Amino acid sequence: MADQIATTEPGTSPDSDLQTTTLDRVVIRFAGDSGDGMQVAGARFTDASAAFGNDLATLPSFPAEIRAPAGTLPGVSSFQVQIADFDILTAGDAPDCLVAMNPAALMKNIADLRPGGTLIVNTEAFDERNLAKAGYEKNPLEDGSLTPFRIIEVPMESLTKEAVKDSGVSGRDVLRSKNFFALGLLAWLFNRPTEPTTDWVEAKFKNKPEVVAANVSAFQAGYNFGITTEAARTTFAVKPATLPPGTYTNVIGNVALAWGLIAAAQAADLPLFFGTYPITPASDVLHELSKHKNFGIKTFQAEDEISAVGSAIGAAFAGNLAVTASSGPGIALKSEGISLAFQAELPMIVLNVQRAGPSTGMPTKPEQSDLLFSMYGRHGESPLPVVAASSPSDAFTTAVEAARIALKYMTPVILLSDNHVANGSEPWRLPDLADLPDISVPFATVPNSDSGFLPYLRDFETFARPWAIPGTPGLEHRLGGLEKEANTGNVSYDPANHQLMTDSRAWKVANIANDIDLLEVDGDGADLLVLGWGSTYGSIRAAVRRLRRAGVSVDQAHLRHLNPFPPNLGQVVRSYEAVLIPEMNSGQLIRLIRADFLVDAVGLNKMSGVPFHISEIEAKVRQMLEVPA
Amino acid sequence: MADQIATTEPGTSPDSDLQTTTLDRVVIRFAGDSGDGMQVAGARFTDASAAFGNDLATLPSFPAEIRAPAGTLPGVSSFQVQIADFDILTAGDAPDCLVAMNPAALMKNIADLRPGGTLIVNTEAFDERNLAKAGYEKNPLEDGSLTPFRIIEVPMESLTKEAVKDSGVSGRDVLRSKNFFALGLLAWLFNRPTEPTTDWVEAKFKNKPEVVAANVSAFQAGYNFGITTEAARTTFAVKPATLPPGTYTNVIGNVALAWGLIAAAQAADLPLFFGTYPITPASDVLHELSKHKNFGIKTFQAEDEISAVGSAIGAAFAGNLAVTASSGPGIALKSEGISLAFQAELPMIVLNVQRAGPSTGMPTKPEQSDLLFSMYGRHGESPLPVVAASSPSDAFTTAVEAARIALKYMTPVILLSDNHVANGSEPWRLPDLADLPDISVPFATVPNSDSGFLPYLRDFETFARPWAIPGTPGLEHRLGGLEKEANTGNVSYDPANHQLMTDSRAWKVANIANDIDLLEVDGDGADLLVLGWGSTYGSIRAAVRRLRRAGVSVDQAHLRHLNPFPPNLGQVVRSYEAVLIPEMNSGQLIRLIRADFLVDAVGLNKMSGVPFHISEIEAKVRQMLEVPA
Amino acid sequence: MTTVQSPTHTRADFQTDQEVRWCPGCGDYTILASVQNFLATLDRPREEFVFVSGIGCSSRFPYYVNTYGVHSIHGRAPAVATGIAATRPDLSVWVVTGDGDALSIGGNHLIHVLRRNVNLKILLFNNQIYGLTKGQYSPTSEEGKRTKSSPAGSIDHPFNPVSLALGSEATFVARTVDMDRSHTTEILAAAYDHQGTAFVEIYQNCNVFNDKAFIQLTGKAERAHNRINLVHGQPIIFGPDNEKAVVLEEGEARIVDAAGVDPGQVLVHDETRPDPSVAFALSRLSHGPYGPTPLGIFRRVSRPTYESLMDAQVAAATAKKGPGDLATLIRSHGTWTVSEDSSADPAPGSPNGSANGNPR
Amino acid sequence: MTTVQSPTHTRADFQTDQEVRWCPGCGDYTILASVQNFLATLDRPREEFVFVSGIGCSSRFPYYVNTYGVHSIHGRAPAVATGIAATRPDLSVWVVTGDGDALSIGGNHLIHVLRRNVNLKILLFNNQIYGLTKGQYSPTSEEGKRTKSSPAGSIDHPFNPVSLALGSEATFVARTVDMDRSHTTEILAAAYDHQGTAFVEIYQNCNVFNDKAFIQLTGKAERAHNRINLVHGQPIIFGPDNEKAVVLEEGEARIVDAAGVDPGQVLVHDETRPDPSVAFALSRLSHGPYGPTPLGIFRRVSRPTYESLMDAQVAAATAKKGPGDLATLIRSHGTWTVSEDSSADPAPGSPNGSANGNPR
Ligand SMILES: Cc1ncc(C[n+]2csc(CCOP(=O)(O)OP(=O)(O)O)c2C)c(N)n1
Ligand SMILES: Cc1ncc(C[n+]2csc(CCOP(=O)(O)OP(=O)(O)O)c2C)c(N)n1
Ligand code: SF4
Ligand code: SF4
Ligand SMILES: [Mg+2]
Ligand SMILES: [Mg+2]
Repeated sequence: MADQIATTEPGTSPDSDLQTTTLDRVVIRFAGDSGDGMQVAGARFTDASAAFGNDLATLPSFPAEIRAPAGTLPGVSSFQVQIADFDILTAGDAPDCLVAMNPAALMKNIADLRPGGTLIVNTEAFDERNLAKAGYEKNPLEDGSLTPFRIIEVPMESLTKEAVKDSGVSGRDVLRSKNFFALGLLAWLFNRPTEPTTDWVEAKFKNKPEVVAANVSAFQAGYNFGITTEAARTTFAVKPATLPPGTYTNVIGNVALAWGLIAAAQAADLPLFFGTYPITPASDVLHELSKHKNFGIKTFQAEDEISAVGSAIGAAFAGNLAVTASSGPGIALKSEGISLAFQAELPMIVLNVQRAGPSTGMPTKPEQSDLLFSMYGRHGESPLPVVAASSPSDAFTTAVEAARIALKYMTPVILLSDNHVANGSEPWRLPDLADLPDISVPFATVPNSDSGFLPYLRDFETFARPWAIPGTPGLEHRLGGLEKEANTGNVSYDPANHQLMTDSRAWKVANIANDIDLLEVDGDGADLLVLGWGSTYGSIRAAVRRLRRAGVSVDQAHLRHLNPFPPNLGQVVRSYEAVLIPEMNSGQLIRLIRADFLVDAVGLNKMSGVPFHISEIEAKVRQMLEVPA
Repeated sequence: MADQIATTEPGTSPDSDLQTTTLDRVVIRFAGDSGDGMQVAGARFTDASAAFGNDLATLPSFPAEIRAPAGTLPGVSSFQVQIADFDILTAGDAPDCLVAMNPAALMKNIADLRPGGTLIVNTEAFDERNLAKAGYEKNPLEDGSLTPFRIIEVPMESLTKEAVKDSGVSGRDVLRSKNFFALGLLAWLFNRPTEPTTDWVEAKFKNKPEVVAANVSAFQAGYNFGITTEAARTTFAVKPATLPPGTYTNVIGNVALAWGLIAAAQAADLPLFFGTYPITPASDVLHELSKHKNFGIKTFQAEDEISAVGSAIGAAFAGNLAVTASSGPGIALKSEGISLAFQAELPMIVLNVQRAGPSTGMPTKPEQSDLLFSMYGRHGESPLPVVAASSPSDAFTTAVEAARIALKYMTPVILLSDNHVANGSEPWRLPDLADLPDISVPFATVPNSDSGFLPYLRDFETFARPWAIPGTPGLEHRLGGLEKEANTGNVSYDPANHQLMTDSRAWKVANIANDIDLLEVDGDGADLLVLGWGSTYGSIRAAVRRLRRAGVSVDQAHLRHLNPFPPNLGQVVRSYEAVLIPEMNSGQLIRLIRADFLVDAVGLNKMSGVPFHISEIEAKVRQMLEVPA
Repeated sequence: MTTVQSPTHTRADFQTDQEVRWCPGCGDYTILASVQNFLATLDRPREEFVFVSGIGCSSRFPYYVNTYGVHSIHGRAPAVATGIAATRPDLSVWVVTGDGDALSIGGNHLIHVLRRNVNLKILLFNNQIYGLTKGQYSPTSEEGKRTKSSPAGSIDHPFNPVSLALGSEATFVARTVDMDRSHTTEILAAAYDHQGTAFVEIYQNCNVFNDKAFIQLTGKAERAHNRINLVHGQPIIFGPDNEKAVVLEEGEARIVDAAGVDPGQVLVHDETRPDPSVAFALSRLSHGPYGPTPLGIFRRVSRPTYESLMDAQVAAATAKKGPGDLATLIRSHGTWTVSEDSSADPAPGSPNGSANGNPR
Repeated sequence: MTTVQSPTHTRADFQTDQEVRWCPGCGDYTILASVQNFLATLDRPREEFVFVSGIGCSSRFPYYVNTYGVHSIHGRAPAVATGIAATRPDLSVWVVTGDGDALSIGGNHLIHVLRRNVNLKILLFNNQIYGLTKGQYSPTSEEGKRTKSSPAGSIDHPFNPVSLALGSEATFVARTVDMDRSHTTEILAAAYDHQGTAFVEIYQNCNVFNDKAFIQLTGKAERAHNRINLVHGQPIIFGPDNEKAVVLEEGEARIVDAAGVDPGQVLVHDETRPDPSVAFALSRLSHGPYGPTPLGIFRRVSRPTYESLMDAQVAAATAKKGPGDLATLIRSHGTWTVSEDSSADPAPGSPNGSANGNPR
């Protein structure tokens, strides 16, 4: 694999010529039937590596929403993880090691395995039926098509059966432990600690001792299978990464986002209301929040997205930190409601976990194609602040920032994530919660003018209107979607007033630019800037690093705030000879940049539902700079 | 009024020194309570002038949706008409003559009356109560505040009562004829023919002879009041306009649009299905179409907009010319459905009669603020063709064009109108229906490949997929919102396929540029181009004319196609030193122009719910060219 | 607006400075007066009331009531009100809506709020027409009705709002009519007292686009013949001389001559039956205000409110796990520490670590 | 796909080349087989069928039926199907939907299509869970149900789909269960024969997220005790030895010991009653498949279909005014002619010229 560093020493054990190769990083992919527990295996391998101190990044890939029949290609589920002894940013391009639990998994993934990579197959799954289901004419284990790889063939099913026979589990449950057998084998092959996995099993299934027994024995059996059969002539080691000191956890994007909302509510000293309707890939935020009612969280599973956004508007009026979440199709349904929240100038977070569109599209695949929709997806002039999370852990921070803006400026804020951020995971250095900003805003408690309470009397600095909640004596007022008279908030059809209010609302949002961080550019004045937003961060960063290591000078900047832009963005983009904007869409940020700054930026666009490979960005930069690899 | 041409001759009648001033054009505004029948009065005056051969343009202004109590300011309804002896394009800026039926009407409109203009007031409405309701401290008829105007004071109510006493109408119905009294007086003052009005009354109320009698007598009484009292020392005449020869009708935008849809269905040889949910200002299209079921039209008043667009999708699949219509809030609700139609590649027209937003906004006021919403108001990458009507009669033509594109390219098309186009009227030279383009497309009847019917096998030229409707043997197929495999249309999650389909859909729409007229520029290579779209046409055109008459050279172009743009647009805008884009929004077309062509166009933006005044555009151009008035 | 709250109110306390903008003669004025007067009788501070509406003539209501209010978007008032009521049980939340707003575009939210039993008082002003948009037929317009959008007559079979509400698991369902202010007030009081969603259909005259639609129930001559008053615990009899009675036959409610049946057979109204079947049967006595039509409370039963159940879960979770601690939460998936010398020191296994684990 | 239509079909004719992608053991397979087999018994060409669905596991259905089909968007199938059925009465249009698709997000379209009586056959696969999104509670999930989104139990009181349909003026309402294919087929046949909207609730087992939800009606041991078969014209009795009977008491349907009542008292089922009250009462016998639950046709009455009324209006208008003539239409608001010498020659007055006239 491109510029991977390997050092090999003789094995330590006297009665074996086993060697251990130490790598700076390695990419492993677990692939099997959705029934084979590959997500669990991957997550366990990840946690073990995290506990061991590696840096890592993961990329799970689920089958489409519908569960496909066992053994078929659409049924294949996989989980890729990259572990390293330095801070990496993506789950890697091509795997060094592939675990294929059945022919379909092999068929679907083998093309990605790098030549010379290690392939672990569950031989017993390679029978007539499964081969047919996967579309194999001949058995690849026999037709020599796999010679470019180091194959480890394992009769995983009988070995697992054997291993768990005394555990107490029986029937079709027995084979459920297959994934732990595979995991054990990989723990041996990559010299992973075993405790994190066994501990997890014990904690997770504490009420099912037989399951604990089965999984642990399968895990051990896999580990021992490696030792006893010396399944491979070399095992691999990846040293702990030298990450900045701190306490780390391995966090998934949707979970980090849920936690960020909880943190924001605490930082705002407000109760959290989450009104939503389930949709892939946003549902897990609901699932996570509904587990934590002891934080005083109220989750409302509405009858549809229109009700969800409506309930959030009501909750905002009533004095909650109101959040509504969905993905493309559901956000479309919320459009009219968001427009009301904008007109009523109520604080609210609208979370859009983007998936591949249009229409139902490819619900389990990531895409960044809702940026312009976030900017302009409402009738009338209704500009909204838009922020985007760039990685799983960044979702925590971005959620707090979204809440800060919503509350301080009394406006709905669109918070963009995507399937890649939402389901990916990475080590997260836990923040010192004491550093959380105080984002609380005082409710209005007394009239703000001699003529009583003026619900649309704007704050001199922020242009925000006061937030007076029901139950407050003397501040009774009515909000609504009809145009409001400045200050009084009464219905008004006065032409000058409509102009004034339109301008005020626009100005309020534009002015937020003065209250956000300047865009930081990483670099030293190269000729080319790679500008990104959202989940492309990892790929872009890694590509830039790789280019620099290769002596190619290139600068990088990544946007968290899409509207308004950081105030220095124009000056930044104008200061480069060339600006490259990689996006997982057909070119959306680039249209904003061109319209705002008349800069002839270049796009690198991908609409395949698969995140950028580092190499794709690297190649584009090289092409633009005319420096061949 | 600015460059109005007047010639005065002595009156003809021996026993009177009455003079007649002939004007090239005059602007008249009828203003009264919503109960006073001002819309009818205005419409009658308009039709009489049309029949007389003047060119004209009208601008009705209704009170907000809610009917306000009689005599109050919000209750005021007005109708402005400009008549001329040449082809004018707007209802004019400031009226030369104002009819005020009550104090509220006076209060709300007097500021617009040009100094020296004629003011006709119904004195009997100026009592304590009404003055108070209108917010007058003193009676303006007595405090001299009206001296700048030529006032004609008329005790309209008693005169009307007197006039209709033998008609048979009684009670509060009597005063309903007030508006015809006023109309009669104006007919005299502006030397209008009386037959069109009396004919209309007779036709309209043929089953209510007493109403005919009342209205006709009131009308005559008003006319005679002018003669006998010589209410003004001069009357005014406006000669017939020298319009191109042909048969004309005075058409309202929403009606022309409905007729355009009927014409399109005939030109496509398809049944017309119109699925909608009432909303101002789009409802009148439903009202008009539902009157003409004998054209085989099926109108469906759905339970909401989501059902409306859904029904249109079903009707399109079933083989109809399917149309769904709404205004901003309703279009927002249709967004998810439109995205399905886009993904399913079904032909459909989505009519958006824009109103002032955001949210409920100002439903009875015009605005152009849904352009970017039309472009980007859907999740995922879902570009749609967008066309816009620029005047009431143009709505007919644009509707046919929208249908042509939808059917030929198998795509939903967004058809933009607005309150100004929809409720305004203008003389329309009736087209020769034989000239209607044949926009019919053949349904698929036989399989298009050896492997059977491929619903997504694209036409080589248009990239359109075939349209096979239920009932056709052997072409059974399934459409849906999940990503489709090229050709087969089966569900596909294949990365390369998603890229291909995304590109194909985008290319299909972009390619329409080669099938639309080039943008025509009116001018002779001036330094400045005024570029517009939609209902601003009249104001821009008039301003450009006025500037040219004043010796200022300026070019003009107006867009019907907003997506894709005419292929020569880039070259056109790049060829000017300055490009001015007036829009009734905060700058939407201009963002598209800047992003596409990196041209530093300048915007003139108005968000007051009132159309541009000619003078506003004129002033902006003068400022840009630095030629003071 | 800062007037100190007096223990008891007058109607004026619930009026705003906004000019009321309905057509002269509109039934909405009457209902507004009934509601304002009723609110004034409650010894409850103004700021504890919230009126939420959608879009329509009726939905202008909140602008005229000097409490907190939201004039939301078309059909969505129940959703907005749910967000308020669910998070603020201390408030009295009212929904004002129309037949188009509640039953056409808003139908889904209505049926769901009814089944959830959110503590809302829903006043549905049913004028059997779209008033605000100037006169199209609505889901309660009679078949064959000629309107702007149905010049040849409506072909839609209308809803019976009471039947629909009962089919949606409503716990409180009533019907009244604008002109009868004392009856309206009775119903408002009962709705206010009800714990849960109270659904009140109010027949309201639109004198501009659907005048006299309810004449059978409001006309001097007609009303005595057509008003079937439902009174809890009372036999259901009506008519100028109580000559008509309602009985249950074969599981259906039927109108008979009182004389023809022995008094014991006459159906005695019981709003509190757990089974809604009889209430439903009563709702089928009429399918609109065209003949004998029941007015009053069809059903009034108790079921826990949505917000009480929501609060109970929060309380239970807190009792069980203690108030949430963020620092603990973010460590709950297992942690490890990287110290200065950057050697990793593994933490104990991480329970609950498979947020994207295998669903089987 | 170009096979020539044989007068009668086999199931295979209605299968597509698409691999069926439900979880092994899912009840959807059984229903698919029942439907395909039923279609094959009809002597009707494939191309005259259209299957329209929303989103959900159940909504994948159209991909597996070799007819015309639309896999639309979540909850909107009734709307899409209305556009098809209303304009193409020659087709047989079916809607396949789930408890979330039809009753949660799609509730509004469902109740309106039922009242309009559009000629659609609606198959609601009720598995009391959101299957496709991996197991959240649905509007038919029982209170207290623990799911991903309700770890402490659902607090929503569920709908009774049959009650809701009856409250929505449905003309045909039935319930069956996936496992009983012959009963399912009977119901499908009746639905197919019905002119208008046929609403069929099909209890469907989701063995992954809500396994055994219907065991009371499908389990060998349980079903005899809990299946109440509604058969037109038959007394409603059930139980292993027909020891249970349904009677009407005080307007409510109640279960009693057959022995305890004389046979004449037992309710004889009549699907055709114009008044839906008894059908509604029967729907209240159970509030989910937890005990004795009626299966069969609750209501089957005739009312003109929406499309027949629509066509009638078109026909009437054409008969009255003759087929529309565009040239006449665009001249209908009055015209005038400008001739070469540009003198205007007025046309007779323009009737109908006040499209924006005064509404009073
Ligand atoms: C999304 C949306 N669709 C349509 C409308 C237009 N609209 C406003 S009110 C209304 C119906 C009003 O009827 P109803 O609810 O019965 O109230 P009423 O005016 O009769 O009191 C309609 C169709 C709108 N404002 N928003
Ligand atoms: C607008 C929109 N919101 C949400 C979703 C996500 N979603 C898809 S199916 C579904 C519910 C499925 O439940 P049900 O209708 O009962 O069908 P089942 O899978 O149980 O057969 C949801 C919430 C979506 N696809 N579109
Ligand atoms: S239109 Fe009807 S409902 Fe609306 S205000 Fe006027 S009378 Fe009342
Ligand atoms: S999730 Fe449930 S409903 Fe969906 S396919 Fe699997 S078993 Fe069937
Ligand atoms: Mg109404
Ligand atoms: Mg379900």
